[in-house]
Amino acid sequence: MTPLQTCLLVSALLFSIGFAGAVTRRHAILVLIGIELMLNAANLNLIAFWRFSAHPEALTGFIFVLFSMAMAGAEAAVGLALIIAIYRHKKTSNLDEVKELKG
Amino acid sequence: MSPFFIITAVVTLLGAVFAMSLRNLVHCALAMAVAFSGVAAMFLQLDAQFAGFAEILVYVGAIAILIVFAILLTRSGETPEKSVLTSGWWAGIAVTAMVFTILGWAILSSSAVPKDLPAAPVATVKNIGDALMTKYVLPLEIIGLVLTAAMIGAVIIALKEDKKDNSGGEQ
Amino acid sequence: MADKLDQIFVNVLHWLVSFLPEALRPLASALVCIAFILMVFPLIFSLTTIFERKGLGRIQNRYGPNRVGIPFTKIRLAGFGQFLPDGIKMLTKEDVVPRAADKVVHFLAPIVMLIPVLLTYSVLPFGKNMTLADYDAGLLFFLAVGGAVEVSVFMAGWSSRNKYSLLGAMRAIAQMVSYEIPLILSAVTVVMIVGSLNLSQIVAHQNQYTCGIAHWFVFTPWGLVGFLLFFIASLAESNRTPFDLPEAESEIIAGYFTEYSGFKFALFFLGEYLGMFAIIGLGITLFLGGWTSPVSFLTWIPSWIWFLTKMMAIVFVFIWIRGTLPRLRMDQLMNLAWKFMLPLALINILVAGIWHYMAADWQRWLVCSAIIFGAYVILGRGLMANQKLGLRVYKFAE
Amino acid sequence: MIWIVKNLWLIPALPLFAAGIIAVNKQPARKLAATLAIGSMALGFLLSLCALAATLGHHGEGAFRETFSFNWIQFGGQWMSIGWVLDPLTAIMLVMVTFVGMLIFIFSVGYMSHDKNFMRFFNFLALFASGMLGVVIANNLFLLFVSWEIVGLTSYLLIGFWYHKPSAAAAAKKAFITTRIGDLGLLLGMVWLYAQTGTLNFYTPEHTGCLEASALAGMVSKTIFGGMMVSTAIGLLIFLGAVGKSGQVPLHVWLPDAMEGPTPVSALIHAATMVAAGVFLVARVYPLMAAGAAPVEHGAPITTALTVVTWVGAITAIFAATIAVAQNDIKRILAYSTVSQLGYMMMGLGVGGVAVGMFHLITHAFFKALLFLGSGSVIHGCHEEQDVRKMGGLKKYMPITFVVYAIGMLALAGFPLFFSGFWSKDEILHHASLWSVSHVPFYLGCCGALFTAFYMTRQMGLVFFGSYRGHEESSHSAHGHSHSAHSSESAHSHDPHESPAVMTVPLIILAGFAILLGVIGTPAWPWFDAYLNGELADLQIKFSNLAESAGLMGVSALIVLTGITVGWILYGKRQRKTAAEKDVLEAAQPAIFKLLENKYFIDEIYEATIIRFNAFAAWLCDFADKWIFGGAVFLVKYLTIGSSWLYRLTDENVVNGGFDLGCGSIRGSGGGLSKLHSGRVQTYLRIIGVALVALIIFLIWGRIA
Repeated sequence: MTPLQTCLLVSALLFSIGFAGAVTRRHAILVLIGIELMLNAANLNLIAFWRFSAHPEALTGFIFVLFSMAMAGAEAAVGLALIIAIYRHKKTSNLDEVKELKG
Repeated sequence: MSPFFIITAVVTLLGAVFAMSLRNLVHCALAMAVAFSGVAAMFLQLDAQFAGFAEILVYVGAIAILIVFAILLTRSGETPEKSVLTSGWWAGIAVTAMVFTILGWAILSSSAVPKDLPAAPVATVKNIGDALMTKYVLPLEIIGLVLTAAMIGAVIIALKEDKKDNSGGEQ
Repeated sequence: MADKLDQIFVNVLHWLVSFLPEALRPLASALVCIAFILMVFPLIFSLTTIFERKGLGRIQNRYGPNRVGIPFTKIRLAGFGQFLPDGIKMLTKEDVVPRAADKVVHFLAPIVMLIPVLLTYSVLPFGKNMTLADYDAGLLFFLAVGGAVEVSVFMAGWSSRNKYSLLGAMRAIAQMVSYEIPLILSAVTVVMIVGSLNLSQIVAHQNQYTCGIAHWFVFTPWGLVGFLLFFIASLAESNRTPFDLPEAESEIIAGYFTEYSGFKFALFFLGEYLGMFAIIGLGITLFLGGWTSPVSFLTWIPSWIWFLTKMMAIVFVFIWIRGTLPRLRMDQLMNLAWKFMLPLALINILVAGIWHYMAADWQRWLVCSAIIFGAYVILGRGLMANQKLGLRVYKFAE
Repeated sequence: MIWIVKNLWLIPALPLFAAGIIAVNKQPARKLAATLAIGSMALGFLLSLCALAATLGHHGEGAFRETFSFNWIQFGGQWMSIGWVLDPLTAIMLVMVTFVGMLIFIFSVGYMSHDKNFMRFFNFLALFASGMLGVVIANNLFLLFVSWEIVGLTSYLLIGFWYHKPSAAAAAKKAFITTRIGDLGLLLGMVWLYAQTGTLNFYTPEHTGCLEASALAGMVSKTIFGGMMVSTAIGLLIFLGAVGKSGQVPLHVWLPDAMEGPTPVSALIHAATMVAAGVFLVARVYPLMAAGAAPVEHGAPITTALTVVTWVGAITAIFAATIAVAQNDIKRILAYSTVSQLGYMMMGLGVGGVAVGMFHLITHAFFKALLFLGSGSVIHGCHEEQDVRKMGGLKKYMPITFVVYAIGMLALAGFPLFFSGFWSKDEILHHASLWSVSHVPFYLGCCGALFTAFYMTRQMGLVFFGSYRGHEESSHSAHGHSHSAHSSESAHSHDPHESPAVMTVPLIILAGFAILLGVIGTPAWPWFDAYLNGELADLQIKFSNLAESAGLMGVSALIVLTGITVGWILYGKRQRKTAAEKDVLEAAQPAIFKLLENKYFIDEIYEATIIRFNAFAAWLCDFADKWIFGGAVFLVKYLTIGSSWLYRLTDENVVNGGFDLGCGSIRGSGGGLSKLHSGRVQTYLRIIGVALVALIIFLIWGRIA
């Protein structure tokens, strides 16, 4: 296994763990945590590809990570605000009970 | 792969597993902080110093705290007695297994992976700043706008909206 | 000779390391440095506690500790021997853990507190060539790692299962998050001018002299404002009076470490003081020229002495403020951070930009000072607008 | 470059700023408005004196001329530049406009003191001054045109200043529309000139301006239909603008009506400056008018354009002078006199060149401003009475006004030797007599001079001599005629009164100039002529010149004296008894008097021809609009209604049925699909996971395949 593949495998594992949490856990905040883990896995991927690419001086993957972090910050802020708003409305943050948009 | 990398990878993955599996939400959040620190350490190993520090600043310093606050605000800091899993959790596990299998297979079977390790790239702060201010200045501005919009949106969403409570002395 | 004295620690380190094989040298020198930091700064901490008690005593018209000296002799050392019995007492006390507490988190909290604080010391330049880890993004490292302290505060507060602790923790986190923003923004001005996040370079940039006066950033309009903002924010970051709401022993009984005792409390105490020293060190590095001398004819004094002198001077100011100012209310605290310091810091960034791009003559002094002064007046009025300031009326005291 | 050239723009800019500040100020701020306006004019006057000094101090080849231009806006690939020029013509006009303007502003403070729209008045006046000075300094036909239109606008605003009077509103409209006809010609000329020369700058330092030799040569060499030179055609189009502005026949009709405005306006705009702008324009583009002429040894060159100018001027001069004889409104008499004198100026330009016309313009500006302000003083003193038949004997009540008015009258009539009007008019007649094309203009001019002397004497006799005839009228209409302005005075006294010092002092100053100005242009010492032509170096008093023109001067003096004598006999010695009495001439020759009183029925002829044609065309358009286009629209409307009815039938019965069927089935299937939409986030997340797996398989598979 090359170093890049190791990194990618770790990242895939991290992604899968985050995904598993996001789809199996009941609490909205945990889903959010899972999503953050998946984002981090993606960041790790990007950094690994940047590190092992032929032209790392272009900094593309690196800058991509910075932007993705900023997006993650925005996403977390809005997501948590939504969770708090939902909690205030329905007095729960259990996602099994939040299904207003049922068709 | 250096032993340091393996250690950090293991710490990261363990933190992630705990973050996703512990019953108490606060413990989950703290485990998540550990996982993020591990990711930051991996960034450092991959010569991405700036990204590593930014990771700590953003995830451990900000997002973890934010999540902790949200946990307390939604009064879910106590360990729940009931099940913590959704009704269809087994389907989720199955899908996760599929996802990991396919990802692992794709990574291992890929032929487009360079065999030799290139020299450590230089990502000094000056280079990053130059790139951000020249080539990537438009995305940077847009991200600034997005962050501002997100901040305002979050504040508005989280504001108390019922007007009946306004007369009370609640601060 | 002066140079020798200046570089004495560096030379000692080289001498020590030179006994080892080549491959181990970096690791060994790092270990020696870490050991050194772990020795020196706790010592300074313990002396500072006495210093603070004595200083507060003087301010409050008391003596403060003045008894303990060298045992079995008549030498009293003006009470500076007090720290040793204090430390022994603290470390040997019973470690009480509440039954309802979350034991693991409760145990981990002081450790998590101390680690990031100690990590921040790795990037501070204590003297010429005396930086443990000369990172390219040193300032970012400092701020990132410093931010992790909040996690430990939360851990301590939440795991104690005590409403005072939790309240104190929430207050502390809110305060730290709020004041971190003006802190970082005021540091950004320095980064803009120097063009680097490397703390050694920031110091080197200030190590020049015109007419015998050093180029410290505090001697410029934006630098002065940046330093004052940084100073206020660092008071808040280290939970010192008048921003000591999280600890407020009279309201919430020492806040998040209410339920800590003995060794763990000592660790918290140590962590808090070390955090204060670190952030003062950062302030010195950014605005007060780090280890440089203020005037060119004093450059013969070793750089590390300068650093420690400046640090202790500011610690003294901290103590002085603690003895002088009352505690703020929560709303005052937040208003100050968000409505005054944040806009002023943003305007200060603008001013630093103007400073950078204007020609170096008296006009830029005038323009920059005018903008800052105008902003200060307007923001100050805005802050004072809704507050009816006047003599306090004691309704029930009479 | 002299500093004044660079800063010449300040002269129009000062009144402009004054106007702006007055406009944005809070309303009752009379002192501020008056101070600003007068102050700006005084400053402008000082600057103008500097400019004059700069041109006077010039000793060199040809006339002093410095320009300052800069690029203003871009049209396609070309830059339109604007700028200003300082030469003797500009300088003398600047001094005249600012000085007369300043005096009239001061006069207005007294005259308008009771008007509640005092600030608006001064705002417009200052704006006017700015426009007029812009016209004067412009080195560019475009800038000149813009300023010209500002002047036209302010003229409109000021004529209609008392817009609540229907006659004033109508007069304003008339003035605006009539001058617009002339301006159209000016605009066409301007465009054509630009097309021909590629520039509108008059003069440039590189001698590439449109009035300079190279451009003129190009225009002379080209001809249009009938062998007419392009320069002539352009000159005539520009002259059309001058005709409109200067009230020349046949576009003179607006000027007498413009007397509906306040008297200072009449004095400033419609006597001294604006109407002279037409003359100034012709003087400015004189090189264009004179282009292509064979050199002559004496007087003006002879070209088609200048011939037209001469004829129009001569006809206007006699035409208006005869009308003035039969008018009864004091301001109307002066208005026709102005038209007539403008005709003289045009004639002077045509036969004698720039200096001759401009000399009369300057002298006329002073004495006509004097006369108008004097008439304003009279009107003010007689409680807003304008009919000369109801005045009389004012010599006794208003001694200062009488003296200065008499000076103005003598200057206008051209009383020999002592008054400026004599010298300037004599110079015109002198040149007209030497004109080689025809002698008719000379005779017309002489007749005009006779009439001028006559009607001015008539006016003097009616207004100042005899006894006051205003009582009989006011005794029975005192209530209807009471003015708020005079309500504070004793109610029983309706005697005329002398005006305050703020009004009489400007009159006295103007009177001084009306006498003295003649000195600079006598044949014995033709300083003005030389100054404008840039021959300042060798000036000495040459009595030989005087002797040369002595014969003509004698004839001219004789004509004037005849006119005055006849006038005195008919109106001075023998005073009318009542206001209602018939005029002497009317009694003698009722038909001719009627013709003259009604201004040769020009307005009526216009009414009958142009306006009726216009009305017919308007009616035709209205008809076409109503029936032809309207009919088409109605047709379309009914067609639309019919077809929409058809569509409705189809829609209701055919389409809707089909859609109802379709909707039912879609609703059924949608209900089935909505089962999938459980509202649970995590279900969706799972589906996304499956989709991710499918996507990766697809991608890799596709790659392998």
